[in-house]
Amino acid sequence: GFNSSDALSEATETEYLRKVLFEYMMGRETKTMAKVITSMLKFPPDQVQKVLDKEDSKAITWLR
Amino acid sequence: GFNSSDALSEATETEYLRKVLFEYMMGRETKTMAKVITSMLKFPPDQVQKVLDKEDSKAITWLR
Amino acid sequence: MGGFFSSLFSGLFGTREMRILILGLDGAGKTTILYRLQVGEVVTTIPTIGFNVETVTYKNLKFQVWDLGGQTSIRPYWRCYYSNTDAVIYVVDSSDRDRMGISKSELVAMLEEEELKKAILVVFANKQDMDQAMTPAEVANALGLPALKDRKWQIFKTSATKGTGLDEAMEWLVDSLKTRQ
Amino acid sequence: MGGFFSSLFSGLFGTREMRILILGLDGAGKTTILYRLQVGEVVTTIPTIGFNVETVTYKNLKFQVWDLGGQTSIRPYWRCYYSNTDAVIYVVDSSDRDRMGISKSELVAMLEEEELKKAILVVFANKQDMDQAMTPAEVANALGLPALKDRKWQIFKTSATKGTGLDEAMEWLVDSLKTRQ
Ligand SMILES: Nc1nc2c(ncn2[C@@H]2O[C@H](COP(=O)(O)OP(=O)(O)OP(=O)(O)O)[C@@H](O)[C@H]2O)c(=O)[nH]1
Ligand SMILES: Nc1nc2c(ncn2[C@@H]2O[C@H](COP(=O)(O)OP(=O)(O)OP(=O)(O)O)[C@@H](O)[C@H]2O)c(=O)[nH]1
Ligand SMILES: [Mg+2]
Ligand SMILES: [Mg+2]
Repeated sequence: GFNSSDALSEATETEYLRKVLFEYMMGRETKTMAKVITSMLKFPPDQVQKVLDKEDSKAITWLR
Repeated sequence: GFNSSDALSEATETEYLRKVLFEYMMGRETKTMAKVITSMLKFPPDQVQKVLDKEDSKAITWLR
Repeated sequence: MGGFFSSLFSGLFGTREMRILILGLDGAGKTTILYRLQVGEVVTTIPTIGFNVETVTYKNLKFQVWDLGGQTSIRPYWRCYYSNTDAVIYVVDSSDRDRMGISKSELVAMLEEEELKKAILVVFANKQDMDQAMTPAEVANALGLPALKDRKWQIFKTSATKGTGLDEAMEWLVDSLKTRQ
Repeated sequence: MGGFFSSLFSGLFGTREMRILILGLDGAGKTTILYRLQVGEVVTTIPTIGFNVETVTYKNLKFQVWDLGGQTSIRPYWRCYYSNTDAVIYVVDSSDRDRMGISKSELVAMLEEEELKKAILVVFANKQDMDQAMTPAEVANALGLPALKDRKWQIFKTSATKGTGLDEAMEWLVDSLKTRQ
């Protein structure tokens, strides 16, 4: 996780987060990306739920 | 920055990032939040531009 | 015609909320001030890791007020919030003599930013209730305010916990915003 | 009636793309396989820190294929991608005897996830061109495949760089997806 003390794996995680965030911010597969982001940054469960609910409500707007 | 070796300020930065990301993901003041996120994670300039352009195009959709 | 359309526009969309940032070193009293202004009370604060943003109405003007965390490691991100800012409330702990120099450098760096070129500056020489507090004149000098060019600014002595000085400062700010070219 | 509406639905929206994940330890050959399948060529790869996602058409079926980076520190996030997955291509470097145990534990953990309960499993015993390569039967045993319950699975010997074995494996996968209840 992000509290790991291994500098190498931390650099890898930061690069991974950057990649996933970029995709999220460009609007691609946002629900999957949101899961990765909230998981990497250890969001508390209630915030994860709010973020995923928000993603679902976006999807419904598209279908209308 | 995120490569800082000071554990305390790193914990602060991670908490700050989490807060800003949550606001972004909930759709609040997304352009400002996008600036913070891309700055904290040191996105390359071309990606920052793409993200901010995307924010501007969202804003235009709202005005229509 | 321009007048007609612009008043139609503000009629439809309401007057634009003024955007105000509260900045200053950690522990200066920014969050205490924000909630003093909003709810008129002293709230218990913890260090702000992130920001608080509240709508404050003062003399029929609506402000969107941002209180940004002031710890060293997150200060570099203040600049991400500068766009479209009408005024900055810069808060100083007047009793923190050791860090007056750091407070000055952060202020100077901030004022150099293009996006804040037209922003009005109000300095709150806060914690005036404390024995060791520097006077507003001393704080002004320590921050280099007299040397500022092309900047509308003023300094006020305040105590956010006692609630003194805030009204006077906000009154000046509102007047300055209203009479801006 | 259900049939009418569902065929109307697929008529309007096109057949749903199948979602396939390519998983396995770092260096197993996942990215090489993805682009072999998509463009039919060996591309030069660097370790994937993130993912690649491509649309692959095979026998008139459209697949959205996700190739996820396999390094230790980012493996925990594989699970974020599991939802709605129709099949997993699990790639093993057959010459990497030392890490066969780690590869097994990752596979076992993956197959325990509820979201992958109905996913078909194809194991690619990759790098068969190498001298030290374990045989598909040896790899299957090392991974514990014969003991799997309630899982449609198959193993194939492949060499992503030489391009051998991939067609056979994909053919089996397509047939399995088509004949799924
Ligand atoms: N004596 C005195 N204490 C004050 C005054 N204003 C604020 N404080 C106290 O100073 C401490 C820090 O106040 P905050 O409002 O949290 O400071 P801040 O500027 O928001 O700090 P960060 O969020 O870390 O940037 C708190 O214990 C406040 O009660 C004041 O005018 N006088
Ligand atoms: N000899 C041999 N080398 C292969 C084969 N498949 C892939 N490689 C090589 O193995 C190395 C790693 O391949 P990648 O496709 O990048 O591995 P990966 O599984 O995507 O690794 P990560 O992205 O780190 O998870 C590359 O040098 C490939 O050329 C194969 O079948 N035989
Ligand atoms: Mg605060
Ligand atoms: Mg790869």
